[in-house]
Amino acid sequence: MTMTDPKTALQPVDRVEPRTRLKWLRDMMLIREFELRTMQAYQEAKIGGFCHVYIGQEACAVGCIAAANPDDPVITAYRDHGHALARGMEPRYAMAEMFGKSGGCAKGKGGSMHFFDQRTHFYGGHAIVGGQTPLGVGLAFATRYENEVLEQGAKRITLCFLGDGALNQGALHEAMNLASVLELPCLFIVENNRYSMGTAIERGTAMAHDLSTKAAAYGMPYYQADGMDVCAVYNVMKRVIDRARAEQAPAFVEIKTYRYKGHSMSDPQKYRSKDEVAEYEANDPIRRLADALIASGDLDEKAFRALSQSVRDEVRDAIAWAEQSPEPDPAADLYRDVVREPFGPYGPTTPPEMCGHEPGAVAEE
Amino acid sequence: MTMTDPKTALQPVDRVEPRTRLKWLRDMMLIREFELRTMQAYQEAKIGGFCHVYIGQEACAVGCIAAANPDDPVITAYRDHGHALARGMEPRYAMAEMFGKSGGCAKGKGGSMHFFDQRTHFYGGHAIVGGQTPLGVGLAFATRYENEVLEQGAKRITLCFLGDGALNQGALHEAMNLASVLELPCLFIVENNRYSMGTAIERGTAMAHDLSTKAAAYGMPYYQADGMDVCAVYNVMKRVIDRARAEQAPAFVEIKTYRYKGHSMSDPQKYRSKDEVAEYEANDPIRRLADALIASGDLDEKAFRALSQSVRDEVRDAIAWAEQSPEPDPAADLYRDVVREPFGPYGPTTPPEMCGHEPGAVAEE
Amino acid sequence: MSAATATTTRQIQFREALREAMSEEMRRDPRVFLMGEEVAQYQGAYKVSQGMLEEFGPRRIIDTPISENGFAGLGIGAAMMGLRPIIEFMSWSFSLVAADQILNNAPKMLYMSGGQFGCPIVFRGNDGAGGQLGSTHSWAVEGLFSNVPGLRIAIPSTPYDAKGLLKTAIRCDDPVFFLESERMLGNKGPVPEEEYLIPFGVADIKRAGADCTIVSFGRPVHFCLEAAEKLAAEGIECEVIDGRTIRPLDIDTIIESVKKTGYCVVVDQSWPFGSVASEVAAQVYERAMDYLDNRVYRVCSDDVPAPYSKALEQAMLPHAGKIIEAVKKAMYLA
Amino acid sequence: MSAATATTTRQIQFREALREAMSEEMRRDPRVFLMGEEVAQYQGAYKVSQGMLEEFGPRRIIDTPISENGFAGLGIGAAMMGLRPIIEFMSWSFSLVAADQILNNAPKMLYMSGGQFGCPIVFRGNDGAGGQLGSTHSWAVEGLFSNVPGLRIAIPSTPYDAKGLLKTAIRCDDPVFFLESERMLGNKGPVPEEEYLIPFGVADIKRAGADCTIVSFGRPVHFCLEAAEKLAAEGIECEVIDGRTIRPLDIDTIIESVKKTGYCVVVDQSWPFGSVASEVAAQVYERAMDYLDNRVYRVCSDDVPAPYSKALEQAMLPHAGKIIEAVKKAMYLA
Ligand SMILES: Cc1ncc(C[n+]2csc(CCOP(=O)(O)OP(=O)(O)O)c2C)c(N)n1
Ligand SMILES: Cc1ncc(C[n+]2csc(CCOP(=O)(O)OP(=O)(O)O)c2C)c(N)n1
Ligand SMILES: [Mg+2]
Ligand SMILES: [Mg+2]
Repeated sequence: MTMTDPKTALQPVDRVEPRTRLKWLRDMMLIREFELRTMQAYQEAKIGGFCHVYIGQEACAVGCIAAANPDDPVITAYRDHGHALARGMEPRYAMAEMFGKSGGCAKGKGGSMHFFDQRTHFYGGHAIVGGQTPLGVGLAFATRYENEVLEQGAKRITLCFLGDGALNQGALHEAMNLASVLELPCLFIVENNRYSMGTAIERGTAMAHDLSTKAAAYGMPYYQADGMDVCAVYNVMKRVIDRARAEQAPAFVEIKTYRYKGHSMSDPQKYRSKDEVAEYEANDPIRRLADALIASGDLDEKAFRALSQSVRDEVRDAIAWAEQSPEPDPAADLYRDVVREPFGPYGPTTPPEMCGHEPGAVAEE
Repeated sequence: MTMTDPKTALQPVDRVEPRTRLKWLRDMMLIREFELRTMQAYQEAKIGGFCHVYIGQEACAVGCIAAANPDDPVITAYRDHGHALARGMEPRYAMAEMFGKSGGCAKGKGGSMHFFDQRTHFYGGHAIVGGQTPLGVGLAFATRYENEVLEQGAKRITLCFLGDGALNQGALHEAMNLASVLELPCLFIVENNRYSMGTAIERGTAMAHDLSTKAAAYGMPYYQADGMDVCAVYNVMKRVIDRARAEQAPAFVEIKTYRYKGHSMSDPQKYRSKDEVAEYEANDPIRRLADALIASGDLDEKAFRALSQSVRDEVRDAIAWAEQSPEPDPAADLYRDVVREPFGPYGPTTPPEMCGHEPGAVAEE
Repeated sequence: MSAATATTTRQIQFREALREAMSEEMRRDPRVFLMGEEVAQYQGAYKVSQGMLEEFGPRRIIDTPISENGFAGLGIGAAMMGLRPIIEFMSWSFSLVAADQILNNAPKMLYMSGGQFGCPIVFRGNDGAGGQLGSTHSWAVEGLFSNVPGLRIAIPSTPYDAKGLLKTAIRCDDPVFFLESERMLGNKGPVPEEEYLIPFGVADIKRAGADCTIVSFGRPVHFCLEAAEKLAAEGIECEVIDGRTIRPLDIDTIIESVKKTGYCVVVDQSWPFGSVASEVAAQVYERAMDYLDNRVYRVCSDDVPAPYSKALEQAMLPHAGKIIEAVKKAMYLA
Repeated sequence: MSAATATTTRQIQFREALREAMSEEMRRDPRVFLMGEEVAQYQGAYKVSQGMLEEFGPRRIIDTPISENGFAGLGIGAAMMGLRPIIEFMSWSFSLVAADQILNNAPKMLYMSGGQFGCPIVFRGNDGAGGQLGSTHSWAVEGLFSNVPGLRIAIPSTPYDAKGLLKTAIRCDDPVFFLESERMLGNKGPVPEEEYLIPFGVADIKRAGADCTIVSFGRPVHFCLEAAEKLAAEGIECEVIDGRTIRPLDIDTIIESVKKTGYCVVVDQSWPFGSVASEVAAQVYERAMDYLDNRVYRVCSDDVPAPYSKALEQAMLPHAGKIIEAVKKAMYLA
């Protein structure tokens, strides 16, 4: 593996169908609407614990996941709502999870930071910074093992998302080195939103201005994408993924993005200026794609309003569904799902309601 | 901080006095003799636990430490006998430690992998691979803090030695990043002897052929030295140290070296050929320096034999001393040194016998 | 022994008590510094260190990247050299990535070095459930770490104790694990203006009573007090002992009380197996078996990963209801 | 239940028993693989995996760099996808750098994911003192990890148990921590050619006796047997119970024995505070207090970091002498 100049290594993919870009627009709008309502529900104390919304970063998850096959494993950190939805988790199961309801994607046991969806090959939602990266390498190991030892399945690649703050965890370093020496098809996708909580990346990460050095230390190709433009993300990721799939080798991708809201729901945000936020908001990925589609005649204001309405309806439905979903029952649920083989006080495990659905049922709607 | 081309960045230091080089020769010979007798004592079951000898790598510790000030902190991994001796620990305390005697440098509580010597600013001997590197950064933090906050002491730099196997531990990654963002004068000195146990570096470490990438990932200058030549090590280290001291900044040094013996005392060494070992032995750092000193007329065979005899005597004395040093007494010693402030079953702590000696008493002899 | 409760004593928050302890010690001893994630510019993720950057400057109040193993080790190295670091874990849950440094190095360095290098360091942060944070973020690390010799573990339940114990911790020549609780940081309590220190290994009888001994540590002490109030209404007078430190454990105070009451309930926020509660129970039997009129009852968190759901989490954690039930069982009243 | 001791049964080493268990399961199930430091080309740092690379090839016997947190996590990720990794820690002492992965992820993934992703994974390696390895290399991790729900802990004392338990571990759909001992790898014992499995949570009475119950786990079981032999010479018949697994704990077998003997000694190689011994003691009191004729005696390692010196290490660890003393005290004979 050799170092790759991010500027030259990737050619633009063929023009993406307007239909597809419209789907991306809707996916991003759905995430945005979902997160806005999440914030509201949090303020209404319907959601507990920590809650980190994805607003501003929608193009990352949507662009990356669009470029992957539906059965390529996806794993991420605790800011996971966007990835789960982009992957096709139905909003109702996501919202119910945050409401701590038994209909949630983890039956109310995981919460905002621990979303999971077996059906869509979404492996979580992990709340220890950097802790998901060795797991991601393990998913890549498993796909390769299935292929080569078990001789089953097609070649898959793993999308392992992480925040810029995870760059400084030893786990990532070990994971990247392992992916490299064991030649595992794991993509380390850094959503560089410039901050980990209140720490600007330059304050916490050496060589923040040139993350290609991080990839180079493991002999991995480095790629970069503008995370405020879903088409740019897709373009880069399509090539990265195709190549990683063919070579069954790791790569490192930096997506330059921004979160508009605070780190969590209790963040005074003194570490950045209002102007800085406004600058990024002016470059909003949803607005940008909508404008482009309008300019190309593939969307008009009316259709856009209809789209807005449809995502609002979908999220409203999700909230209503979550509201009515029953609370877990301590007597019945506390000691379930601890183990697969029951013993002593531990009852059996059962998949969440969500798992009964057909794959792709929502993703295609 | 910028990347440095190891070939050009360092100018040779002024010609080193023959007297000084003779001292290095003796230091290396002392370590060699010490280790040979260590192996023997281990075979005689006078030493227990794990035991890792330094034979072949003597030029690393001697060359690096010669280039440092006596009060620059030194810390290393479990293959620590050479560093301790090069730093001036008296062989008797080192040997007594391995014999598990109360006269040992850690009163028999540390053993081969855990040598310590406060008097010579030797901060151990650490047996968890990579675990010493955050400690090393802490020592560098402390020297800088003493300087700048407590306004005492001269500028010091920390020598943090590690094996090539430690390159793959998350601890090193975090340590290097911290040293870089906090601007701490810590030198990460990799003794690259090409193997961690039976694992050739290429099998375990991405980019093994170009470790400068590891430094570059943290914006640290990278230097390289031929570890089979103590003068070369000194030359590089002198400049590295002077610069790190002045700039109070970290650096990364790769010393290419080799261990002649097995990883520990029970290593069948099937992972490398006898020829490979012989090749390095033919390039032995002790022989090389002796030859050079003879060629320049600063040493003759007779003086060399006298030197050999003197280190043999010194190590023989160390063994005799270790033999007669008393075993620790469980009743008196087991619950001591656990804490500095005694409570419950825990008695007080007392420094080892060694600490009573004047600084430099042996180092200058 | 208990906090002065005179009406004149000012009331401050738990987080303020912690801050005062650190600030006072930093003024007294220039070797003390504070390091951790978001402790400086952000003013503390939980505002414990608010204002400290301003007073002490960036050389002594130091922000770190998310590298717990790295900066825990950094602190230990600095302590080996004689500095007195306070290392903040935003949560003790994140100390698992630093387990090697905090368990292999801090508590053993003095012993391994034959008495040469000690570690006068304080690791502190939020311990235990923080309110629906789920499995990875709700560790009560006393269940894991109290097994390890060479360290002190302090776990205050009130602002008064927090301040006095933290000052002792900072002055201690040995490593201290200091366990706070996010759920208590806003709690107010009386803390005198005058300086005081609370020695380690001295439990505090938070409520006297002759009928049943309840032993606890940290946040659950409040649930014990709540239970004791309710039981008092039924005529049962519980003695609530706040251990305050787990290592050293003030077993003498506990035994003295058990000898008086004959009944003992231990309340511990960690999982039951091999927990602090198991240890207290085992020691109570060992030292006071003849005085016990019933077996010791343990109230711990349920032996399952911490769930997110509020209903499940509340069911899992110790609370007054469970304690009341245990006391009644212990006293053969249920 | 106990190993067949018929003279016809072949004798093999503990390490061979482990190897057979792994190899048989790898032949049976292609999803099983072995990963760790030096397990392949080097043939195992302790020769446990000798010959396995040759049989199974480099895709299933996989050498790793010194990255315990990394490859432990890799194994967990692979297990989430349905593979069945065996992750070897050269020593459990090195698992501290992997604490986050093995404690936060393996035992909690199923719960956190609401039943979606399990972790059928085995972590195995040398636990406890290895013979003068000093503080950092002598961890008896059961003292730390047994507090954590969601995992199984197996700790065999004989080749027979090692093989049968490891096969069960590999087939288990949940994570298993499998604790071996460097000091026992060369021990020989009878292991039949025929396949067998030993269920978890079933203790083995390694020696029957009516006078005093001795409970232990792993290597110290041998010290208990040695002590029991010596005590038998004095006419004291001890029942030695080998717990074999710590989670689940077969408390029923222990209680049954204690009800018979009235005396109980628990022997545990970890430190005493909040240990497996504390837990066993606490549970014995809870369930059999009325049958106990004396308090339970615990024999643990001394509460100090592991020293290097042979004399100190031997003094620190449990041994027959300490056990004999404890039994005599328990029986009011000393
Ligand atoms: C090991 C660990 N340390 C600290 C935290 C607390 N924490 C949660 S999120 C976060 C910031 C992470 O920033 P980044 O990785 O950039 O992700 P972003 O929030 O920008 O999505 C911190 C410090 C944690 N969850 N895990
Ligand atoms: C975290 C950890 N994992 C594994 C080990 C076991 N171990 C001891 S030394 C060693 C090899 C280290 O190689 P290297 O760093 O190159 O040092 P060298 O032996 O060449 O001096 C290993 C795997 C350990 N001590 N610590
Ligand atoms: Mg970020
Ligand atoms: Mg090496």
